[in-house]
Amino acid sequence: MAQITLVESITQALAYELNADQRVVVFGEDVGINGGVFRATDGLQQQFGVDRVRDTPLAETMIAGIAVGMAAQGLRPVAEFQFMGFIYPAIDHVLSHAARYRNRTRGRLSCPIVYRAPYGGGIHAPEHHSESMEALFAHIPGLRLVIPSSPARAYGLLLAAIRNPDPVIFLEPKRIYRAVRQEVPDDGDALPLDRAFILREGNDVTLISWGASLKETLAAAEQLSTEGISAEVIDPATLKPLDIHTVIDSLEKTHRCVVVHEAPRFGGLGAEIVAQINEYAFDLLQAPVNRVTGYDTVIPYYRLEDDYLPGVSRIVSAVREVLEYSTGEVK
Amino acid sequence: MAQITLVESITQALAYELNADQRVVVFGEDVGINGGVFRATDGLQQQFGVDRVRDTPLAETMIAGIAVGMAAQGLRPVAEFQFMGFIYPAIDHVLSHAARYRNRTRGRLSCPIVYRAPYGGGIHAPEHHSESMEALFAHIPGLRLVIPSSPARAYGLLLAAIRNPDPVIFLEPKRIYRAVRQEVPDDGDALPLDRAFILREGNDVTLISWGASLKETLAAAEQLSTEGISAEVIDPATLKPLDIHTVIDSLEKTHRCVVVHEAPRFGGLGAEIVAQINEYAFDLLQAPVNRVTGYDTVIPYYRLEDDYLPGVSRIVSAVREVLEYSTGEVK
Amino acid sequence: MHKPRMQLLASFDIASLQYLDQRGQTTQALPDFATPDTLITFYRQMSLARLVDDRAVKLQRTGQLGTYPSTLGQEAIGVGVGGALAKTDVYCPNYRETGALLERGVAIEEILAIWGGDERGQNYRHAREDLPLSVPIATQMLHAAGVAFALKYKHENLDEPMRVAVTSGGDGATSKGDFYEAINLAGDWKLPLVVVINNNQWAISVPRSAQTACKTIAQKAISAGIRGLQVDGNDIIAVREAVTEAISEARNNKGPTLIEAVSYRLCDHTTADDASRYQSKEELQQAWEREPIARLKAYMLSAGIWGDSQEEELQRELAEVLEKSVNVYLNTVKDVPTAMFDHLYQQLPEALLEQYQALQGDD
Amino acid sequence: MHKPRMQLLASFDIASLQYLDQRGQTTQALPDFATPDTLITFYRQMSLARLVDDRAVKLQRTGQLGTYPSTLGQEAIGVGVGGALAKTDVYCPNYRETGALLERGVAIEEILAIWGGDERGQNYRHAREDLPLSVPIATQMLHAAGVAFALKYKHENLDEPMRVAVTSGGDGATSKGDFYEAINLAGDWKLPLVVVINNNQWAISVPRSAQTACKTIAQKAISAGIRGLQVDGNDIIAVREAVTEAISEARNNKGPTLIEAVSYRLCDHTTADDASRYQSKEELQQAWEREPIARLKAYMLSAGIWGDSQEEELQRELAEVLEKSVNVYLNTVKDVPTAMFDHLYQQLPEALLEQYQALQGDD
Ligand SMILES: Cc1ncc(C[n+]2csc(CCOP(=O)(O)OP(=O)(O)O)c2C)c(N)n1
Ligand SMILES: Cc1ncc(C[n+]2csc(CCOP(=O)(O)OP(=O)(O)O)c2C)c(N)n1
Ligand SMILES: [Mg+2]
Ligand SMILES: [Mg+2]
Repeated sequence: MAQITLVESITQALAYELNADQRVVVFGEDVGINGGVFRATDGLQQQFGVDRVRDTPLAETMIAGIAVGMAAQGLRPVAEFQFMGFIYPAIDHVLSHAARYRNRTRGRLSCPIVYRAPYGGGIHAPEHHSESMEALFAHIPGLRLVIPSSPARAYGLLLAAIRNPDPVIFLEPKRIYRAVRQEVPDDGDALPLDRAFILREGNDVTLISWGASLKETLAAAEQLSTEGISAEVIDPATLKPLDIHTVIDSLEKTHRCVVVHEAPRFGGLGAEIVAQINEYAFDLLQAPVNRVTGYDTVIPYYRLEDDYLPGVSRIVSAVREVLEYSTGEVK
Repeated sequence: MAQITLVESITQALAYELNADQRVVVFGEDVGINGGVFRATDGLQQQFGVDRVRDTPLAETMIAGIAVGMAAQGLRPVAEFQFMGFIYPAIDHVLSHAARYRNRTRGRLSCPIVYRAPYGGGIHAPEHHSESMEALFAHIPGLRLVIPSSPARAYGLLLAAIRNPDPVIFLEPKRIYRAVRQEVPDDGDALPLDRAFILREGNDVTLISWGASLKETLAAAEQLSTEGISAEVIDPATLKPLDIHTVIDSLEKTHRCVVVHEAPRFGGLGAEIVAQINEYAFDLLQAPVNRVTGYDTVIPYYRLEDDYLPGVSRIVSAVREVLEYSTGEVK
Repeated sequence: MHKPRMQLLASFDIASLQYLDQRGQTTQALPDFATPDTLITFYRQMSLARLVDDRAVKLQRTGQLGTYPSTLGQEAIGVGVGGALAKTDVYCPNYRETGALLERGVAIEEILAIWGGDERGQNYRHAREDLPLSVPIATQMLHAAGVAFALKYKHENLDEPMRVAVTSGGDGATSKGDFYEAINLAGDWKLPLVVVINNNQWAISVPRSAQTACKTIAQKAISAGIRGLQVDGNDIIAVREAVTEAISEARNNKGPTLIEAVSYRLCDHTTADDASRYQSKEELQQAWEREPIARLKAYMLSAGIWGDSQEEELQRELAEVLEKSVNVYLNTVKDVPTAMFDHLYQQLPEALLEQYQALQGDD
Repeated sequence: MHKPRMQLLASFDIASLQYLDQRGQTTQALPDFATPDTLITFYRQMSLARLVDDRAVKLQRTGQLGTYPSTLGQEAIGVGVGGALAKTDVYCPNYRETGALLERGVAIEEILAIWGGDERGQNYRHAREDLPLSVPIATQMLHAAGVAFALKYKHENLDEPMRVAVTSGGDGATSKGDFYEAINLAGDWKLPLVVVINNNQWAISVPRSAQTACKTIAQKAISAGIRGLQVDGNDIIAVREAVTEAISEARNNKGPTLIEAVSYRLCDHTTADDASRYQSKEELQQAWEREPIARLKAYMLSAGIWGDSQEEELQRELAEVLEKSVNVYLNTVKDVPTAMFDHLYQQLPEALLEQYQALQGDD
């Protein structure tokens, strides 16, 4: 079996589902003959025709809005936003309609939509092409938020997202679109949408991350292991609803935790994870949960972006900090 | 001196600053002759003319976008969104431009804008008129987020917001627009934009809330006091940047904390506050911080909204929980 | 200054349709569908809409209903549009829609439930594929474009008639990007879509003249390369004719049409509004002279197809119909609080179970 | 079927302007400003833009620059528009703007810095009030409307000439709500605004014909009740004339104009694109026949105001200018990391101090 990249596994999943389900329609800017600016839809228009894989005019509010109407009529729209930086005009329709249609009509109509967008920094792109604003969507009731971090998970989670009866924000970490290759059987098997993945087992500290930052998180775990520190690495992947139980289970072993994400810190998803750990595992903790995140600044133009993104050394230091922490006497 | 309501104090602050600074321009839907649907701009067009207090066509993206251009030209735009539920089409311009103009141009241009919107539930309004999505804005770098909870604070904070050289999201808790009256001297004195307010002093537990929920939070504190429980109540008010120090100082006394907000729980601002407490005051805590929030659902149509909003009894129970909590043995 | 020579590329006309003038006199021969029976049905339905509006406002005033947007004066648009669709077509409404919803078979108690703060109102027993009321201005037009795409997509043979989507919005809505993006896409993709603008001259307190420098709203169609026309929105015959024709074009794969129906909001914006703050009394009075129900009645009287006894009989019947529904509405008990979770997702995610139970415990 | 009689409400014409045809022959008498000196300056500036583009693409190919959007083939629009503004007017650009920025006095090294991943490029030494490049499509048009409002607001006497705002965008941008909302407001508020659309026939891989069913983009002006016209965007004389005239109208409080400048993108969308995936070779070849620089040169040669020696001299001079700037660009050291905080707010909020110091420590 050929080994494929993450972006190719997206294409594979789209092709599988376009083939399996006539209701699936893929659309967005340049998804047609051009195959998307990252080639995520490469060849799909040629294979499935312009009715099913369709270029839209340049209008993101429109892309989000028509998906609602299409879904209400029983289609399974898969809408691409070219970059997460251009998804913001879509928020109104996602939040006010896609996420609410089922509830508003008490189940009469629903929105089984997948909104896809490449996200994250680190590819030396122009401004607005490096955003990690997943937390905005995570806060919106009625949505699911999914971020894969490997070709196999991308395939299985995208299939699950398309088949899911409710709207899913599916963010693709473009920095690792082509970072690794894996064998990904095209068997149509979906992954569950509410289970975290344990990417590496360990006993001393729990590292939680998602998307491209897992690359540095796993590298940090590797580096720590050479010092005899055993880190467990968890990829929640389905960030909303969040499977906190897998995290808590891990804390039963490790009692210490670091959350890593590239989005700005303030109000990022790391905060919610820390809050839930506080709620469910307060007594388990032997040190405050540490957050290694993007700074609370705009992600800089590319010459400074490596200074912004959480790197291995920041993660390693954060782990050292939680390991060296010893609870004070104050309590 | 006459006693005025919160919404009247908004009008008073707008009038003060329109008078003091020719650069101030107020605009939005129905802010003119109608004085805004809540009368926050009542009489201002009559007093200052249509050039300075101006009805716009019905387009929120436009309202947000023109403010950027106006500010870049040295004006001090104060833009009103009629309800927070209609602010979403504005997010793109707020996030991609207003919050970034200064940084993008390395200080050459800037966006001293105030984006005002009434927010929150509990007034038996139609759908989309009861939203508390402040967390979306709190996550955006480059913004300030301010939510007043009394006539005097509304006056002082709005003046500060208008005079602030950077963009401010100013959310007005409409449920308490007319809940109380206060003497608010029209002296043009602004309040600082990065200081939390201690609304009630106490020793046993720290309650943190903002906006209309402070009404129930203070009522809960009052009720608890009859049982001999002394609650400190903090209104961060300037939610971004957040003054966590006032919270930590309080925890030095109380060691226990409950955060109350009406927004959905997952990814709400409560999470960030818990995360920062975890980071800065881990050793101070004698119980996990409790969150009393809106549910992770769409705020219901009005017949069920009281079931959704955090009420006094939910707050009181949460306080009891943290007071009764005793740290386990696991650590 | 010397004027440069330019080459003409394209010309566009915008025209307007009317059959009945404001005194109820015909300005041209009526279309075939305007039989006495049809006109009487129009009259009945507009009268019912007016009664429902009137009652809803009273319910609000007495604390039995939330904020309500009356359609007073715009009944010819609601009934004219709503009744033009085939049952199987899909209506994608704005929020000021009482007449249209009645035509679509939505029950009066359902309409009241929506404005009475109960989502169950949107779970129509009939018109199950119609979209719910849309409060965020103009957003429904994009949903309608999506519906129109789906109807075309699911349709096998484009040479045969299609189901169509019809959407509506106010004059204010035509300032919002969603409107333009929707009509542009509809033109581009030749979607079976009809967009009707209820130009009632006001967007809350902002007059039509302050929304746009355009002479007509119909001309905005030109920006999408689609057909655009104006109708007298107080003349239900004109409204029905124009919408029917536009639907027929859409049905036959001839693409979308924008229709501006010119009327007047004879009421406050909603029960939460006080139009006297911004509206001149004379303008309002003049607008009353043009209102659609009296106009049709004048014609029906002059044509000898209506009289006092019929009027009395009708009012009695409608009052009964209304009363029944109002009773159903008033006697509907509040939903259980956990309903706010029951339809959020198709299945309650595990992660929400705790909140669900907490809410249950709260009851 | 019997056609109903309709009343004509309004008529609109859309026309197009050209002075030089694609062989460089005049199609009508040139306007007064088109003196030999001016034409030579046009030629110089367009040639410089082309050189900068060419060099920028090479820098990108060799890893010395990030993604870059060339203006190849569209130099008449950049130079024609950018040079039409008075110094004190405000330009609110799109991102494909090399020619226009040069006209505005932005340094080549500043342009390179922007695409080289350095915000300092947007801190122009000249044109300090011009807006920065705008990447999110069409958003700048709303900013421009805001600028135009401010210029009008700050202007004391509307009977005297005003400063104006000029904004630009692509054909793709005209599908986005921001564009329509901006022109509608500009018409409504009679703002001193000129909107220029660089219709280069493509939005990345999506051809102009797939953006809208409109015959012309100029006709979208009709939806805002403002003037709209098309110009041959490969004819710099036509571009300059039309923009100058529109600016003059705006300056004299006669409101906004939409100008569609028809050209062709002779390059990939950006250096990250491969146009051969979607563009036919013939179409590209034909477009090369119409390109603006050769066209103007043909005219200048035939008019006897240009020759080989001048061409050689010019190329030498431009190469030198370019080289100097490229060196400045290449020798600029990266900013300090903490710069990402320094201009986020006017003053660093206390709450960010810790992060600031952490970043400093990281260096
Ligand atoms: C996006 C959005 N902005 C603001 C509002 C608040 N609002 C409700 S109705 C209305 C005016 C609408 O005017 P128009 O489109 O002419 O419709 P009409 O009410 O006259 O039928 C406004 C501003 C809203 N519902 N949605
Ligand atoms: C809102 C938004 N959506 C998508 C993009 C990605 N994108 C960059 S350029 C472009 C095409 C723009 O086409 P056009 O407006 O014709 O300008 P041109 O590039 O042809 O000059 C797209 C889709 C963007 N920058 N902004
Ligand atoms: Mg209206
Ligand atoms: Mg283009």
